Amino acid sequence: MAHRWGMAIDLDRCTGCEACVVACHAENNISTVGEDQAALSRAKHWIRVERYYEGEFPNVRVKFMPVLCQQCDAAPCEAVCPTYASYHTSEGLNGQVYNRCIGTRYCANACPYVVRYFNFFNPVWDKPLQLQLNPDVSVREVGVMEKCTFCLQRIKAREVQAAAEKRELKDGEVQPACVQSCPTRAMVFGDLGDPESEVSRLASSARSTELLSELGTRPKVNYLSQDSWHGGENV
Amino acid sequence: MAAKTSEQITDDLLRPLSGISSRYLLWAVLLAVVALAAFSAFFYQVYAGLGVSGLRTPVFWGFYITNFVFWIGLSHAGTLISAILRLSNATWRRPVTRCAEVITVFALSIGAMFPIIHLGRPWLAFFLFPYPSERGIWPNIRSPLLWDFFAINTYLISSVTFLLLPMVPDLALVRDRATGWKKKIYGAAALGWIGTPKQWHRLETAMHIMAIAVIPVAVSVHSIVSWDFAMAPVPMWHSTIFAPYFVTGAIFSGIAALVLAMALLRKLLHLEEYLLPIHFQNLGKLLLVMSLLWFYFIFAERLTIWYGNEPSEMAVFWLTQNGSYAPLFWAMVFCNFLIPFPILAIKKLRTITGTAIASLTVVIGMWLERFLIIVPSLSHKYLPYQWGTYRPTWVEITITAGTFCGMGLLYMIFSKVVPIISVWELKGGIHAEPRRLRLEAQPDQMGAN
Amino acid sequence: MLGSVLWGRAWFAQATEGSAQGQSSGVYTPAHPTISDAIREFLNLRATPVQPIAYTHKVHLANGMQCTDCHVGVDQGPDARIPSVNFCMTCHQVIATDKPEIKKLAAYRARGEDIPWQRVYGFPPSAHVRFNHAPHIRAGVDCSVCHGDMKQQTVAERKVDPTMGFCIGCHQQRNASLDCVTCHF
Amino acid sequence: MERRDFLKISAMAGATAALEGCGNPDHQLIRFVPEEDLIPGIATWKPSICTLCPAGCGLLVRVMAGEAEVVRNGQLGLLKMGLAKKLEGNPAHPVNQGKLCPRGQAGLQVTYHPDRVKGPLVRNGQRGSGRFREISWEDAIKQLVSELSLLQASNSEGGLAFLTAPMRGQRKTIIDTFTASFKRSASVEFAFFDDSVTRTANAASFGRGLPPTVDLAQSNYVISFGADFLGTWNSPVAQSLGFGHMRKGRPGQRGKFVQFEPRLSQSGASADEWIPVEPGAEGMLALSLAHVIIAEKLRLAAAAGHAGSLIEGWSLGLPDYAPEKIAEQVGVKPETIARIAREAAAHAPAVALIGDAATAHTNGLFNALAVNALNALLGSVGQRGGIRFGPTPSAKQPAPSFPSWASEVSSGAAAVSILLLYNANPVFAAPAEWGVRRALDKIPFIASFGSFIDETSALADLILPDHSPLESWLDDTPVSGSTKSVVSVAPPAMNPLHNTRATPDVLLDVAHQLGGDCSKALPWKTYDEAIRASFALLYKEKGSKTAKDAEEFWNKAQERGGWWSAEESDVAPGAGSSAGGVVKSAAPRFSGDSSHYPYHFLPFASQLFYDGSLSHLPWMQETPDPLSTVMWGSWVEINPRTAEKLAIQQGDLVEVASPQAKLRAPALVTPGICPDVIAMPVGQGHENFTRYATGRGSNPISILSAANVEGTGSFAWAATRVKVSAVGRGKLILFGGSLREASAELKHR
Repeated sequence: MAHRWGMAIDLDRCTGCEACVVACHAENNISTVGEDQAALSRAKHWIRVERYYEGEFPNVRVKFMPVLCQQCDAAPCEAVCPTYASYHTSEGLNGQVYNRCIGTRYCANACPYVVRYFNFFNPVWDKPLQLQLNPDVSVREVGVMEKCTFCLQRIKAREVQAAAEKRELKDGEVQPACVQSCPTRAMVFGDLGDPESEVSRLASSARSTELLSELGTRPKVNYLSQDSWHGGENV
Repeated sequence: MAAKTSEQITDDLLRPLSGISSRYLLWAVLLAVVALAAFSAFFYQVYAGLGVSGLRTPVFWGFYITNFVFWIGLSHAGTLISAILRLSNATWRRPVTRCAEVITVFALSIGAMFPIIHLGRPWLAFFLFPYPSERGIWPNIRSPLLWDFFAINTYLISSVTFLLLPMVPDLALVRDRATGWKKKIYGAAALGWIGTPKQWHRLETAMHIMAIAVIPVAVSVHSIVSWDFAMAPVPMWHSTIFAPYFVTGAIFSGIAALVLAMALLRKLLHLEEYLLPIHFQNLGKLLLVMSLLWFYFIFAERLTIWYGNEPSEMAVFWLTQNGSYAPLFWAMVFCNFLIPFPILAIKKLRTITGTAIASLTVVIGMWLERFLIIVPSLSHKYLPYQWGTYRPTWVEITITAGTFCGMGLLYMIFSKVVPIISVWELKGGIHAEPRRLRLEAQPDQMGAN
Repeated sequence: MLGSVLWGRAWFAQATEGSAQGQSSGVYTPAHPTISDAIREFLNLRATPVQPIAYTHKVHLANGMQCTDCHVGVDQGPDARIPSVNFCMTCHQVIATDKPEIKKLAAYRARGEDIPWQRVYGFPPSAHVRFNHAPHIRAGVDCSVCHGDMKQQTVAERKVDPTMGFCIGCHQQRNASLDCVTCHF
Repeated sequence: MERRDFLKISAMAGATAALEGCGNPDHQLIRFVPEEDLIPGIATWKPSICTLCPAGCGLLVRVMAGEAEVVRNGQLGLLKMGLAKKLEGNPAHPVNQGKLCPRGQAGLQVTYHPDRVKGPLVRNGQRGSGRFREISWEDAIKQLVSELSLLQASNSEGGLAFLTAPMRGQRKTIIDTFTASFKRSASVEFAFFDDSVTRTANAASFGRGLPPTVDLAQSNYVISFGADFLGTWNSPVAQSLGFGHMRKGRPGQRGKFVQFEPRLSQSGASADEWIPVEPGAEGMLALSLAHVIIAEKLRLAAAAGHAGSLIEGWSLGLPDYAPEKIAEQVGVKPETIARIAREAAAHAPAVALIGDAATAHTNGLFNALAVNALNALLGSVGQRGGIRFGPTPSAKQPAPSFPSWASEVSSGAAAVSILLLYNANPVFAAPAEWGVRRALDKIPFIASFGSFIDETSALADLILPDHSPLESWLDDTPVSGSTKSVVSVAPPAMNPLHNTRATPDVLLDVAHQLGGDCSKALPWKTYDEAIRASFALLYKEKGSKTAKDAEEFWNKAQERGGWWSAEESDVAPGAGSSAGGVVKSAAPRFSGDSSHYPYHFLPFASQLFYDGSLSHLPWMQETPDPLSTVMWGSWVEINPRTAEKLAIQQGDLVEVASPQAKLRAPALVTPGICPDVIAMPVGQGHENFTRYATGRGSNPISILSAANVEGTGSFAWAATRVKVSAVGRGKLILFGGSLREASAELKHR
């Protein structure tokens, strides 16, 4: 049974606290690029919290929107990669095979969400910061494209474990680092193939929308739109 | 010029091959130095990482791909033009064809380097070759970059053949006059050409087939280059107009490059009697047509975008129209239309200098056009939070400059080893197009010719 | 720019733990320390490791020991444990103490040092392979398939070259997953 | 230093190393015998406690085998050891329930920080020169002991002072007991963002001198006066959990959240309604809301009970606070005030919060009391969906408060011969006027236990570095965030990387070497023994149900990361003291007259650096600030109108001048701030705090003028006025490209 991993992000819960961002850095060996490179907008944040102001002072509202790889079913990044470094995995994820990547950066251009990040230099850790590196995740070298993997290493680990115990994965058993850390439980991860899963339930809710759905990329990340107060009693 | 005997013609056209002036050397060294600097810059980039370029999120393509498209565009000068002119039997083409075809071969080779220069890991470029491996992985045929790979190689092979074939008789000519080691080399290059009717016939047929075959190839190449962009869902890239738009631009810049090259050769190699105002006149007319065509295309593109008023595209639209890229945009319009149009349209101005100036602005303008197609769109994609900008570094600038100098150098060298004007074709032109008739009639004479 | 001497050095700048180990500089980077390292890895050439002690698998297995006696965890997780000097000494406190190699062993322990075993298998980091022993053992793949017959080896030797072709072949036979991210992530 | 320089260096340096160590064991670092035979690639999860802010969240640490370069008795070598790889919230822990904030996530980098103090240091050169020399622990402790015994012996004026960040649990017990055993001693706590105003107010209003535990999850209407409760205030993770539940956790029911504050905080950004208010007017606003509620008979004035009775004119229905009367001062429309009041009254349970800048004006205590009264009126105190108080006994105010202590020492009123310094950095985080620097210079001997050299510990004569939290035993008793009674405990998650020692252990060691009362007062050999003893007591009180004996109780606690009651055990608030008497309306006072210094200066807690104690973590530096998206620097927030008036563009370098001092930082033009307010995040501008923070950005605290919150000893850090002027082009590194979804470019066409 191939899973269809997907995510639902409730923008009405998200407070833009950035916990997911740091959790992702810690889990996925994402190097910090330092001030100079950050100034050249080469910082790598596999997940970022986009922030948009609406209205002018004093009637200001802010919209927070965590944006990560949308793991599209019709992913523009996959078609354009000449070497299959970016391809569709058997579980419907947008795989990124670092050792196949020759660094054309075509995928990053094709991606409408700009969630692919390029290693312009070899990453560097001031010792002993490298002792934190997660042995379950590759350290990407110079010239290689990288992006959110839905914490593939966590998915694999759980699947292998479940297989060993000869059982199915339970809903919510697999949690990417961002989901696990989210203090407002704004993010839910699960199997969209299983109609019973919480993520499927949320994805089919009335508030569920897709980012840039007009582009027909069929993303597997669903955004539950920011809500407003209608006198307390509202669904 | 009809006064000139075939001997004189041969003398004039082979003169450049003998002797190297100090001025020539000076220039050669100058160009070589810059080209070398470019190579160093590239190795440095490989050593330190692509980060030494100005590329960044979200502008992942910049100068390199601009140059790629630009040079591939220039390459349409020769093969395509001379092929068309051959087929249309335009007699005035004769002195022009070879200069043109040489541009093609060199520009194409230079352009083809850029996709490798711009790679994050150039040493893995061989992944693009469809070679069988134990891994059982082939290149992704869905990727326009792979289409490029095949298209450009095809075009390179065919245009090289197209250049070499008609060189054979001239090489033989040089061989016959040369001595010592030169004789050996030219001898080998001449492929034992002795000018028998059979050989002439073979050459003519081959040229005919090539001329026909090369046109669709050339068209396909630049269509595919345009699809590198048009296939990606990027604002103002994802457009059906791109393929013809790019082909037009390519021919446009190609002709401009050709005119420039001819103007220079005329001066430097003293070919005043062979490259006549008429040639510049005619190419000027061609350039004028292309300029109008180009303007028509960009107008159509801009109009539909503006009328469609699709937010993400409008962001890019305004960015180029009166945003931070506006200066470049309007410079491009001047270079590609507002300056060349009057010069080429008014007969009095369509002089050699006039066309040369017009061509220069067009070459610059077309480079800007490539840049403006690539960078603004990438810097303003759909999510404003990720909007960015781009500034090239000295590495990119050096490499870019290097390729221009490299082109010049190659051209200089070529003009020193092969008669830049096709001698036998020119001679064929002395008696108004009699050769083919005579081919049937008295082949032996022709052979003696 | 550092000049032509240096350009070559990171020509194939790819990840390698090698640069981490024993690297005296204050930073950890996947960059290759030398051009030769880079080329060797690019061409998949490996130096045959020199083991500090001529450990003999042959003898230990002949004495009825099992792989998992020492290589604990190989059936539970990705890697097999290479036991520390302490573990060896649990037996060699008393067994074969007079043998020269065992003396070496004891010496290490006496110095409070662990044995610097050299890697024999394993993939270069630039291959980005996340190999996991456990599922292979559960699938009944015999150790010898990849490691050769250890009964015949003294120190472990690279009997089979675990190239991608080798892996794929087996995966195809046993119709295991051929998805890239099964191993590369 | 640029990346490629790094590269070259590593390439070159690495070259030599690798040339030696190619497949040949003889030329590599020696390997030490590992303490434990770990199985590589298999993760174990160990409980721990987050110590980066006062919330006290429970952690689970992912530990895996790895090879670390360590120095063991003077030799560099490789050691296979368990290494912390990832921090997660402890799902069982009542405060954070498995969740964690960005700062907590970055806790790892404290342990692996390249600039940690790796062993004991002694000053080597002028004090403050930053030159230190390594010494052995034996010598270090000997020196400390001799200094202390000299102090004990002498009858000089000088005493002992122990300056720490706010502490809890056995750590605090040990430190306080240790200090108390000296005559003329004081243990002083310092934190820039302290909650003493809230504590004082709650003690007065409700008889509970604690920060509140806000039951957002059950609430239907939340009014926050300046409290950034989703970012840094009080117990942010617990509050975020509650907030999420309030918003979408209850099908068919979504609470409303209104934020009153002069500068849009990260919490304000999530509000259904963000309403700007004049700085310091929060109290009046709260009472105005109360006025409407009482006037419109939505609640009875009496309902507020004691908390209400503390406010002048409460029983009369607060006639002076009618919206239209105070609207001008408060800067909020009367109809808005009335509407919010009615909504709040209509949607019980409703709760009001106050914190951060609102309690850091000179009238902060009044503001807090006013909001308390409003809460009481809304009937939300001690109720579901309201503010509640954990079972922890009200902590007595640490006397003396830091400012008074500092001024006494600097003025020479109190003599201190020895200062022990632990995780407090007042040189960075206190206004110049307090003369902390002068005070420290007066002290002949300073020993620091900190893990890093910062502005304050750079002045130490002796540095005895503590383990990192992950390397040491920890215990904690969170005061808010959960209505259960919680006692957290955690054994070390990993072995120490460097030559460090747990400070409590060092103190115990020293105490025993000193002997006498000091030794008697501290019977335990080690810190964990002390924790264990406390758990034995806890078992007697509460644990007998959950475990068969103290042993099992203790072991269970270690496995789970602590002990917590199964059921809610919050304490019902009683009547507070009336000692303070009835409080009159107090307007905030500001230093700097509005004619010369037209703008309020509002420092705020950075979501990533908190009070600046975390700005040394690269992850925190490179994570974009939630609102400004600034990385690797500081910024000054200015309203577009103001910016236009002052001809300041986004990214211009501006000079912010207060009556005390001036600073420079790049300008960030943002709609989320009042035109008469200039805001700036606390945390950057360190003069000496590791390679990542030193000399980066500028420090707003450096231009604050010293003023106290009336009626308390704590610092009114929002009471400074400034003037602003553009002085050139600044370096503003933004991660976000555009502030607006529909870009301005498209708008005006």
